Amino acid sequence: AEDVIKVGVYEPLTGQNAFGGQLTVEGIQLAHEQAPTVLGKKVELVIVDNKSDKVEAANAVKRLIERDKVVAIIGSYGSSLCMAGGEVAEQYGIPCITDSATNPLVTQGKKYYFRMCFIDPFQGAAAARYAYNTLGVRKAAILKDVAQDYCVGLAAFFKKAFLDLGGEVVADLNYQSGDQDFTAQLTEIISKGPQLLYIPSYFAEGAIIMKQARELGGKFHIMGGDAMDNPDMIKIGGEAVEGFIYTTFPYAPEMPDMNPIAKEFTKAFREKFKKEPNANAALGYDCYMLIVDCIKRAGKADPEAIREQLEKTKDWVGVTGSTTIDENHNAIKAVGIKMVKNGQQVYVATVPPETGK
Amino acid sequence: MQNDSILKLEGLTMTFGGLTAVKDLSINVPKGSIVGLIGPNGAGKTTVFNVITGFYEPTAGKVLFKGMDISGKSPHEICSLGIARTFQNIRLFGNETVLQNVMVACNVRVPVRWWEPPLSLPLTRSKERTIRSKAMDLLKKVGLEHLADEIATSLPYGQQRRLEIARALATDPELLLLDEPAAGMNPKETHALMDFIRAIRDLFGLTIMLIEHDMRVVMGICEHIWVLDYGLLIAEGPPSFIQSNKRVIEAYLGEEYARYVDN
Amino acid sequence: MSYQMFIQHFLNALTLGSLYALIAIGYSMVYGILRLINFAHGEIFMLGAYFVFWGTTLLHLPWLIAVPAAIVVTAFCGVLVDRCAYRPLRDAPRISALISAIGVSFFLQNFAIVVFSAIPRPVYRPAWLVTPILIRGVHFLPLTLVVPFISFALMLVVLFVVYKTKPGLAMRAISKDIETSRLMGVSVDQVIAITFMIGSALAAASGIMWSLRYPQVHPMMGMIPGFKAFIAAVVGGIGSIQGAVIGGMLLGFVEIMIVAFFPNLSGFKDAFAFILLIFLLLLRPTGIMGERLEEKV
Amino acid sequence: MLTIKDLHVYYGGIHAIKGISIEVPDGAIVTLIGANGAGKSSTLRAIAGLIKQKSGTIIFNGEDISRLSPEKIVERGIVLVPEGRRIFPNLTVMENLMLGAYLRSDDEGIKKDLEWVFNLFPRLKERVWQRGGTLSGGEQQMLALGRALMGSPHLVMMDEPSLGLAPILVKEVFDIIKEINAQGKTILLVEQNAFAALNIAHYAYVLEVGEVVLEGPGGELIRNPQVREAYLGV
Amino acid sequence: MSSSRNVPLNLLAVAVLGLFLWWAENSLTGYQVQIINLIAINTILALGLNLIYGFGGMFSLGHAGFMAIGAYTCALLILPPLQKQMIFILQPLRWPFSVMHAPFLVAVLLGGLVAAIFSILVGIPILRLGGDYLGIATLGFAEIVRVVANNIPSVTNGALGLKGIPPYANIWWNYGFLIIILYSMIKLINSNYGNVLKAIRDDEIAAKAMGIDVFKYKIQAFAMGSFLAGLGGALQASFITTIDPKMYMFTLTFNVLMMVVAGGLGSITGTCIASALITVLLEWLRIVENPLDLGPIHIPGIPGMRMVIFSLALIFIILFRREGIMGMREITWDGIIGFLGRAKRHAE
Ligand SMILES: Nc1ncnc2c1ncn2[C@@H]1O[C@H](COP(=O)(O)OP(=O)(O)OP(=O)(O)O)[C@@H](O)[C@H]1O
Ligand SMILES: Nc1ncnc2c1ncn2[C@@H]1O[C@H](COP(=O)(O)OP(=O)(O)OP(=O)(O)O)[C@@H](O)[C@H]1O
Ligand SMILES: CC(C)C[C@H](N)C(=O)O
Ligand SMILES: [Mg+2]
Ligand SMILES: [Mg+2]
Repeated sequence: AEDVIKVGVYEPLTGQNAFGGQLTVEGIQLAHEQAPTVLGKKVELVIVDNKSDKVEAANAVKRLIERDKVVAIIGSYGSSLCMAGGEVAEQYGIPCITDSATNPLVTQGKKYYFRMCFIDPFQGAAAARYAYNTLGVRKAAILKDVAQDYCVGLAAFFKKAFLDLGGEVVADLNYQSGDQDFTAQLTEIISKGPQLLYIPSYFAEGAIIMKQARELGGKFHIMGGDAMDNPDMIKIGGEAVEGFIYTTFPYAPEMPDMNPIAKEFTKAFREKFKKEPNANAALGYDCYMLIVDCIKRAGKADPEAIREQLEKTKDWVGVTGSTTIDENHNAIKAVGIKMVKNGQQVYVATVPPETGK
Repeated sequence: MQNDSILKLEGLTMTFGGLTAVKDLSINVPKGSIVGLIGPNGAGKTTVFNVITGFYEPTAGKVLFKGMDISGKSPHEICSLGIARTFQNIRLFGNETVLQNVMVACNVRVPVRWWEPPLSLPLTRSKERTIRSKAMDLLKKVGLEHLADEIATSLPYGQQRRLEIARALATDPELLLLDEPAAGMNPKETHALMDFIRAIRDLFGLTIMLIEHDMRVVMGICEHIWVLDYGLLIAEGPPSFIQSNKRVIEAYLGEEYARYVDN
Repeated sequence: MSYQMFIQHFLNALTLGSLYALIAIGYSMVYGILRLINFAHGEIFMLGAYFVFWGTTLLHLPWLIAVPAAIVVTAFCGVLVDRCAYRPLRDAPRISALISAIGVSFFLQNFAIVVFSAIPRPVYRPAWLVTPILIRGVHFLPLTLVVPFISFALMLVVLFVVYKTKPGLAMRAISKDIETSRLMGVSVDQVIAITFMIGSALAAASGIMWSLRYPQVHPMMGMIPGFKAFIAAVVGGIGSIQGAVIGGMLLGFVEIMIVAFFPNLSGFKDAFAFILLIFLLLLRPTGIMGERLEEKV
Repeated sequence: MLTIKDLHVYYGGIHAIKGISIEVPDGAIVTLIGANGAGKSSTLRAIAGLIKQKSGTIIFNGEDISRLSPEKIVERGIVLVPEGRRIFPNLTVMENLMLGAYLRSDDEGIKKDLEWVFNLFPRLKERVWQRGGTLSGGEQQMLALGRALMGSPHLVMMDEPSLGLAPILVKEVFDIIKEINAQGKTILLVEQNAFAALNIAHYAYVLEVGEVVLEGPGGELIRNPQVREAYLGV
Repeated sequence: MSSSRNVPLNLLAVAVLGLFLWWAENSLTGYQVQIINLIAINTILALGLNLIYGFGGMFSLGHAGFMAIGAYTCALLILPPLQKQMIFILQPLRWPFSVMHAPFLVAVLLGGLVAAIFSILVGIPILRLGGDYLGIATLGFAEIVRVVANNIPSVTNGALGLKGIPPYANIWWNYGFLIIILYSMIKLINSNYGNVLKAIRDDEIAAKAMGIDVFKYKIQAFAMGSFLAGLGGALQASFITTIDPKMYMFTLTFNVLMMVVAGGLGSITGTCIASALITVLLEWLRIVENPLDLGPIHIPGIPGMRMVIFSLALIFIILFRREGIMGMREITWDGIIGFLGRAKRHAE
């Protein structure tokens, strides 16, 4: 049908990254509900699962483009999936925007790939700065999942920034995805006496790490990254995550001085899904809204035009704050810093984009 | 023994953990003869075959084949030197056809290398033809050619035994070891088998050594017999001697048998 | 390495090892009887943990009731799996049953994703099991001591069942020759159902223990522990209950001690563990306690 | 005691048994002889419930048992001593024997039968703790027989009990069969050693490619020239 | 033998396939072409495993490891130097790897070759293990490969993986390789070499007694199968254009194993059918995850449903065709012609 504009979504709804994909899709669906039409035409969402698998991700994108003839694509949670999908999108010239893939490689050298979030070097640096300046940490330890590109990347950027600031990394240990027992690494780390443990993990593993760290008597600060931003992190971690600090996307349902769009989003999300939104849902929401905005600005639902408009995005205001797409297609965005206090995630600070660089 | 010896066991001993299955066995098999190895169950007969064919390495002693010490060699090397065997429990290649079973055994003389078939060189094709016709030929000799394309295990028992022998013959052996070839056959089939064994000996100029519990076979075709009991050689000699040997009757044949023979 | 640290590592390894051992016992038991690598064991393990989760959150059962209830329900699930996916393949080639097991494993995983959602859930832990204890600089949980104890006790129970009871006798007979077992009057399907019941109960028990130690449940939770415990069971000599315990312990200790002694190689941990296990297999081709399957010619 | 009428058995497309009718009277030794592949084992396996017949009836003590599962048939009092002994190699001699008595719960009776079996086979008594797999062929055969007797059967079916045994043992096995029969058990025997089998049988059937071609009292068949020619090799 | 008839028939079949591919490339959507390509790659992978397990009787679960080796080898050989510089953002690529380069054909073959070399190195010690123990050892090897790939970022870029691999592997390459492999494998299996392999599978002891150097043949079959795994992995890498160690989890091996067993162990045509079937089924089942609008009724898409149905389908296949679709049989020209003849007679 001519009067339908199709927007594709490929997210991990099953497999290892399913928890993030599902939340993101909920945000996208909410946005679609609120803005179901553009230029007088109906927007149709085509959501496909990429199973957290690269081959599937490439297939999914190809299918969206070929079969469903989408004009733009949102996705995916997880940088490696974006890299697989990105190659295909590039080949066909269909613009993509990822909600939360923070690895620099996702958009590197790509004409059609964009992101709604900041990149890991910036996030890592922000974390290092916060640790060094605000917490006064001089000795840090790192524990990372060596099989996750995200974890490896973020850890490396944090380490570099922290060393540059003059700090010392006393231990840099690894585990593998799927491991649940971190006691050996933690025992070793505790023996090195760091003031901070940096864990660029996904939230479920992160919560377990913290739990084990505390059970083993670890008394240091613990910091993490955007992948920890999930309401279930506290549920799983319980008391052990008290005081945990992490860098994330600049949105939280309990954030002070929220912009009106964010307020509106928070309310609508709670109503629709009967639960708390998180930053992934917010980013998914923003991605959809930005694409609709680009179509509006372009005046037509043409992939090339959408791409041009995406590139021109400047100071576009969404749930996650003001967004400007830079020349590398990354969003210039603030980093939010959250802390767990009394079993609540509290938004403690925003690191504006300029100081991050 | 006037003929040259083809196989010689010298002081052969085989132990499994604490169990001595064969003890200090020395025998000498003349070329071109049909000889038998008998003894009670568990006496160590199959073990002797397994040692000769390289499945077990003897604990002590030597196996000399045509004067060459072959103890410690692996089964496939021993086969290529010219010793073939059949098994007590038939061991055919169950999913292959009768013809393929025999063709596999031709491989030891006319090997096809892994890179040959894909290249499909004329030389390879002629090799394959040679193998096929040799296998067919053997099947004809054992009277199984009409069953060439049947799956081996679908044959009746007696024919499976024949096929096992045909397969062994395909390796061009000089010495053929048969482990209970008549087991599970009725007297009539057993008779046919005896004729068959004699016939292939003459046709292929073989030496044949067999293990058998059916005394009609053993006494009927063996020229020389060795009797094992608990791994020890308790008697050897021509059938007539063995039949009346007291120790053999006691340990193996039983009084009843002796009486039966006397009648 | 200081003496406290070593003790600390030792206790860590003991807990992890006995958890692996617990899972491995279930694997080995089913394998020992059926020669079937029950790839769905890890998923049954996951179900067990989930049932406790639902029991305590949805039905508000007290934990001490939810646990046995979950074990019973899981055991039933195991029997159901056998009935639907394995029994029809009893006299099929072994690999067919194996593929069926892989299918069941995929099915349960994805079924759990559809029904339970993929989001990890927190697990209730009774305080008396998880209040950290500090003695001479060594930290541990009561759980750390409870788990090895339970593993050991369950090993004895299984050994008793298999070696000292009539169904156990039938199980050992079935493991060698199903047809002749039938000729003895053994109702094979029933005995195998019992085997699966016990095996699944063991999986549930280990799933519950696992989720106490690593307090979350999610649909994929059985995959990696199941995989590793399976390897442990094989190295121990699959089919041997004692071997499973030894293999599980060994794997736990290797994993922890490699990190403890060579922290820089922590990323290679699994690689070293596997290399060691392969070496062990080369030394003992049928596992540490496995019976020699050498074929008599 | 056992009446088989018009039994047909197929293996996939192969028609292995083509309408066999057999009668086993109470207390008798009945034997089936025939060439390889004649269908002797298949008949026994069909009676034991291991393979399902296509058509025909098997009546045991007035009950049609042709649709029962093997374990139910054992319960009725029919046991099979299978071709090739099929000892459980991982179980001890004692455990093998106990498995024979799997369906029984009369401890007294089991004990009595155990003694009887040990009387028949003193060798087994010496080796109660030895694993079945390590026994010699003859000992395994004794164990297989003993195991069957432990089920307190009415009818014992034996498939080639003398296969692969030394002559001295062959005789022993036939003696034991006679003795078991003398103790009141009915016996259905399949043998390649036709001479010995016919010698002890009260009645015999000759099978050829799935059909009964000849029947009569054992002593009579031994003298039958056709049988002598075809199966006794004289 | 009717080889004089089969040669033209084979050529005809290849020509028909060629025409079909040409038509597909020009008329079908890229998504459909993608699936057609995946079928070729999956078939190559499955043929490799079938050679090892179905024909050689070695229960190997190491396929993913050999695929990874082939994929990394090929990728490092065809990645343009500039791309290499760009993606190794954490640690620079180590020397010989940073400059080595090869044309696609050579790179793919080397991918297979390196996998084969590794398979011989590990095969020599572990092929002595039997049955399930061999399965575990090979599974362990595959996991070792993956762990190592994660931990040597200066060669593999660690978990970040390689991206921007040139997409040379198009329909012509994939099917070109497939045809050559199919041809060679059919020749091999139908030769006496194939008979020997199958004999070893059926009864190793008897094979030894027939003068066959069982170990040598096993190593050869293992290496050839691993070569195909490496080659398939190389094609896949170029086809997907990005790889990382996570792709080569043990579940990947299970997927290939599934195709082999569903098709029939020891059946080449079975493997082809099953690979195509499973690849298509997996894609086709996506419809169950799409929301469905049936007039007033709106059925929301259920994520995960696809794999639920897929696994059920797999179980059903195996329950109803326990030896796989083809068992050990093959579809041959003789069979087809015979069947057509019978059908015709039947119709008359
Ligand atoms: N691989 C082995 N391991 C342990 N013991 C063995 C092995 N092979 C044979 N034996 C033992 O060695 C002894 C001799 O066995 P063998 O098979 O040679 O007997 P046999 O004379 O062939 O008997 P039969 O006539 O019953 O076949 C037996 O006690 C047997 O159990
Ligand atoms: N499992 C099977 N599958 C296919 N055919 C079989 C099977 N078992 C037996 N047959 C066939 O059925 C027929 C009868 O076989 P059966 O085993 O009953 O013969 P038998 O008289 O016991 O012979 P033997 O003296 O060799 O034991 C034979 O033609 C045999 O090939
Ligand atoms: C965990 C996530 C939100 C995604 C992560 N930032 C990535 O790049 O993979
Ligand atoms: Mg023997
Ligand atoms: Mg029979």
